[in-house]
Amino acid sequence: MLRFLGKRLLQVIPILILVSIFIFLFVHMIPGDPARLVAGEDATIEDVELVRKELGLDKPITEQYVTYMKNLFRGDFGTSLKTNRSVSYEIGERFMPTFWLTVWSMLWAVAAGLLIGVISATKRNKWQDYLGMFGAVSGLSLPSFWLGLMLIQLFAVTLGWLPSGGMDSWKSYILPAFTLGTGVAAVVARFTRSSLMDVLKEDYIRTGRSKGLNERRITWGHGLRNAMIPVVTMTGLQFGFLLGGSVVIESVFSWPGLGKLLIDSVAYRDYPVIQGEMLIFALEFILINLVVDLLYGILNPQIRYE
Amino acid sequence: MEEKVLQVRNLQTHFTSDSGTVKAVDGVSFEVGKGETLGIVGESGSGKSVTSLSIMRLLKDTPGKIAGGEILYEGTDLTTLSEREMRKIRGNDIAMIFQEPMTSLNPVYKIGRQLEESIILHMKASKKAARERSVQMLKAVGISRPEKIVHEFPHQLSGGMRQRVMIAMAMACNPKVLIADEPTTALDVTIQAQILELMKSLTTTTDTAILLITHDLGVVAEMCDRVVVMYGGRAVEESDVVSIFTNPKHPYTQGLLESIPKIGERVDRLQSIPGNVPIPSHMPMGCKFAPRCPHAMDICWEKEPSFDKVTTNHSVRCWLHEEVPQDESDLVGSSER
Amino acid sequence: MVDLKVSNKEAYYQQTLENTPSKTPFAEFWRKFKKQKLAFVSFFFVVFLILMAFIGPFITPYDITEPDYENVLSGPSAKHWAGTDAYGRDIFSRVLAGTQISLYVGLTSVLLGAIGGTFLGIVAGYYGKRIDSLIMRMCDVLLAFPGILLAIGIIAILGPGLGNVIIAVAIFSVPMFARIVRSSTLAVKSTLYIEATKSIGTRPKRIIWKHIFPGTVSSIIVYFTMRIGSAILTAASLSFLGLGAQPPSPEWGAMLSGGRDYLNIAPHVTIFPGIAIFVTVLAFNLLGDGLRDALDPKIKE
Amino acid sequence: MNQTLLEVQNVKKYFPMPSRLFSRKKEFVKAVDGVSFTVNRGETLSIVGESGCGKSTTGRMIMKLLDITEGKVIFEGQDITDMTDDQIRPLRKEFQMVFQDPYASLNPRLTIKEILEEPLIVHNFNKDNRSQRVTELLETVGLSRYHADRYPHEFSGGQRQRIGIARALAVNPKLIIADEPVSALDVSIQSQVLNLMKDLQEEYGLTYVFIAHDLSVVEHISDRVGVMYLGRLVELASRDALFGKPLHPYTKALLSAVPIPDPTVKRERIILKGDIPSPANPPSGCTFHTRCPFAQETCKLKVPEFREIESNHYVACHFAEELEEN
Repeated sequence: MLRFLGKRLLQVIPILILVSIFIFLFVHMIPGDPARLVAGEDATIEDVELVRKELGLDKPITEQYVTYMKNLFRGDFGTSLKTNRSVSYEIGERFMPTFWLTVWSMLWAVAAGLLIGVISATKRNKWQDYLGMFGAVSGLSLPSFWLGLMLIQLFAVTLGWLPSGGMDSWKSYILPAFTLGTGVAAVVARFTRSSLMDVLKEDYIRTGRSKGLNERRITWGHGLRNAMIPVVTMTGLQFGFLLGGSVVIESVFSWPGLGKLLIDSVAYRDYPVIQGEMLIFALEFILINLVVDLLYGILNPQIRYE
Repeated sequence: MEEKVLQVRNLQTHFTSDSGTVKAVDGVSFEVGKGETLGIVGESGSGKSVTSLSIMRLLKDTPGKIAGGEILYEGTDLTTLSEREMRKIRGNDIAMIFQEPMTSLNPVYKIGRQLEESIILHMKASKKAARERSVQMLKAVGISRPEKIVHEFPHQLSGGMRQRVMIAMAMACNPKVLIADEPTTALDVTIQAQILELMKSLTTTTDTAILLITHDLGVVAEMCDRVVVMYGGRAVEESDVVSIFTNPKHPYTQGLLESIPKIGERVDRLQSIPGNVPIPSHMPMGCKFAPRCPHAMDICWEKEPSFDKVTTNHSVRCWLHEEVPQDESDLVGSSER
Repeated sequence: MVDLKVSNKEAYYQQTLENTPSKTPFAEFWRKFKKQKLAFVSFFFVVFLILMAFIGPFITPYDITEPDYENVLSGPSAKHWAGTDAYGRDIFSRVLAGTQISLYVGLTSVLLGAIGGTFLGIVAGYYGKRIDSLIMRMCDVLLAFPGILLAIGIIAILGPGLGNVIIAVAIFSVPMFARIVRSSTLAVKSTLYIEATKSIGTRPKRIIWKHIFPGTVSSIIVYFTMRIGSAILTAASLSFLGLGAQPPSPEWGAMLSGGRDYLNIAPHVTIFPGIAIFVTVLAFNLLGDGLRDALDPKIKE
Repeated sequence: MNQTLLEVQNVKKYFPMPSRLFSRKKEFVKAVDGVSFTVNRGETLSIVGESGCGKSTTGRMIMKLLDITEGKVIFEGQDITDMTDDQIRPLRKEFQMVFQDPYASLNPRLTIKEILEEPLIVHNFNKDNRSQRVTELLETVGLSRYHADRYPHEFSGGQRQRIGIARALAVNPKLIIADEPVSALDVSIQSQVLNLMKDLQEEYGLTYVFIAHDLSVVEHISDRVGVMYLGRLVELASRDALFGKPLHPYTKALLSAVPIPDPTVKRERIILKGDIPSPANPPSGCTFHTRCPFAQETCKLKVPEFREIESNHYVACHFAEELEEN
């Protein structure tokens, strides 16, 4: 297990370095002169050169990268062009709302997805299965922003039960978390079904039946426990879709999170913020997958007892 | 004659798919007595494994269904039991071990837990008693350090060890019948010898009847008291083991015995049965073996022979050993049309 | 199944040979595919969509850009089947015209991604070793940016617009295809028949084209179909966020975005483009599911 | 003409184990650890052993499907050990392989015709004669030309193995390495394929290296037999010598473990204790000492030499002579 964990950690390091280089180069990939961009359209040539010096853009690119990395480790992500506040402040303020939104979305999506998946797998080719799987493929095909708008129209505007946006109370979480989680619930349901169906074909399931165990014990005890191993890995990858999806959903529900900040920054061409956000999202995603791998190791005794 | 624990009478198991119904098992009958070992031999598609799954009523994951016949366990017809009643029989009265020891144990649970599961279920034992029984069973199947093995996962054991665990698991609740479906096919020869030896010693100490399903005639000769030979879903011959090997009546059994190379017997060329193992969807109407039979007669293509006793101790399904009924002798002529 | 009525060996073997007409893999696929009813219907719907993409813009009942200020935000009626938008433009016409945009974006972006990804995947899987780790690390980096974020990042560099959306979606499809193709390449490469052909002395080029690539095609087709659905969704999302197609383009996501301010008074402005997106994506997903079940049920998403 | 067709000199195959974290020491699975034998023209040499003994790996090294870690493979006087793929390609006409699993060794997406044509294309056979050659091959192995346009899944196991044999025969090889060619087949089909292989050997003067675990099949088909255990040959002799007077305790146990299909024969059998050790961590000295009923102190310490005890009868056992006397 320790070996497994160590190996995974070692694999993450080169990816982190490559990701940081990628993001560092990000600003350099923008067509045009970054210094002019930062200085603004109507800055004089002197101003632009001043900005260039300030940002260190006159130095060789490797040195710029080293400086950039040093700053990163000190938590210095640069300064927002729009608000003139530090990027880490901007991001720090928005991080938690997005974090909680994704966590709640994930929780309900996994719970619902697992339930639907297990029911579909055990009631194979019966109406429960058809209903569950048609629901899942529909969930996969729904444009989330449209679903969000429709839910607002129904629950906030027409019925007035829930707030249409913002983040004021626990009620505010319901609609965005539901919307954001729909796609993931669909994927989890489909994957759980196929994984469990594969497991139920295994020889050890037949062994269980030949021992006289009942179907409930077979499905939940022997089947699901094994089926969960691939489901966990896949769920980790779904976090990516949640983080990405949050950008859209936050825009629909005026959620004060990272996603909305990102869209505003893209509109304003606030590159330091975009750069910082990309880094944070990538870091979070990599970390989550590391945790998922750990969970995978715990669930799979072949890795745990190596 | 001693009491029969398991009697199978005219078993029919059919598989339904969208292209029709296939009679995977069609008219198989046999009996097993206390402490007796009955071998069911056959090649792929002969229906021998389906027969064993039918007895256990484990056809759930297949498109198969028992379509007729009786399976009498100590007088009760298993085909009429509810699923709940059947669960009480499985693992308790009739236990089973399978071909693939590598995949027949659940990879995520420890050996101990998998053994205790059925002991707790059937013997209503406490956890502690079940653990003791597990360790005792592991010791009985020749595993040294059983106290340690109960804490290990299947992937930490070798194939031979896993098959021992499977046997321990099957024998834990003192079943009256043990169905062993190709128990040594996946194992190496020296390990196979160990497992066969173990099974032999278990039957002598426990009086359990064994239904041994295999394709290996060597294993049959070594282990069994009686033998059923299956071909194309039918039982074609049944007798005591010595008669089958020394005086086979059915051309298929004869061909099979002649086609296997035997250690110590040098022949330049092996006899062989021509043709292919039959495909269930392309069975000839009469005797299923007719296309490969060196003695095939017209009647063999017309009508399937019945499974009849030729001596008190020997049954065979073949026209060579049957009087052609008078009134149906027309049929023989009619085939010339 | 009827037992064969034959009277001798020759007749029996003749019958068994005749009763099993040679099944080409395609015939086998078609037989299984036809059984997937939803997928079969979806297949025809997708064909219909493609047809609409070609002729849709020519058969719209109304001009799709000309404002009609006398009919602003009117609900569905016999005259305007799906009502009109804030400029009085006929929504049905615009949705019809938008088919072309969505399919074009979906198909081209995924096609570009599939070509790049398949090439990289086969190279990585077949040659292995350092070229494999190089390609896979590159993919890991791209995939480290979750979901749509990579596309947003690329658009932040290239600027908003539909063409850039295609590039962005294509780039972010490449590593996904590369991974899938690599894993099925590895699966095929480890089969005994590849070893058999190697033992004959077959050259790597022939092995790749004659054995490996055909072996990966089914997973490519399935994934390709599924990706089109999600590419259409991504493109619509980006347009909704104002990063893709710009008004007055009848792109469905952009139409939706334009309608959200009138959600209270004229919900039909958002409802219809949304349904269009949903049904289109659903059709591709169902088709993908059916293809998977008919081609190779073992393929995972 | 030289008697010897193939010479295998002390070949080894070490597979690297996944390296441990923070460990410099590379560990290896010694799948084959020093195997030597020669194969004469027209004979059948069998290599028997249980799973993990390295018999298949040896076959694949001869075929150059695996790199050879150490040692030499000499085919018709040419050292093929270090040849590149391009150098060896023309030579591949001379030695071909038949695989164990007839279901997996044929590409399911190709017709039988395409499968049989492949070796002809690779070795630049005349294009016009190809389909004629395919028909010829099908008939040689007992199939008909009507089978050419069908796909592998339409055939039974025995028929597929015939196709596998036809593919190997396509380029008129001298040597065929058959890796468990009948072990996946039904009993009644095994004898058909074995007879076919014997017929072909006579007709085309083929040489076989027959890799198998089934001793009764091996006795039937071989001229000489080598027994492998944990990556090494433990005994090599003519068939009659090996089956008549086995000298290595492992060979003896192996022979006695085979169930005999005759219920009237009762015999004393040697049951080996324990499992086959892992080749990743083989026992010291004689690798068989952990299971050998006659093991002594020396066996744990010293690797026995593979020596010729009687003419053309090689054994790797310290006490072969003493055991023979008892």
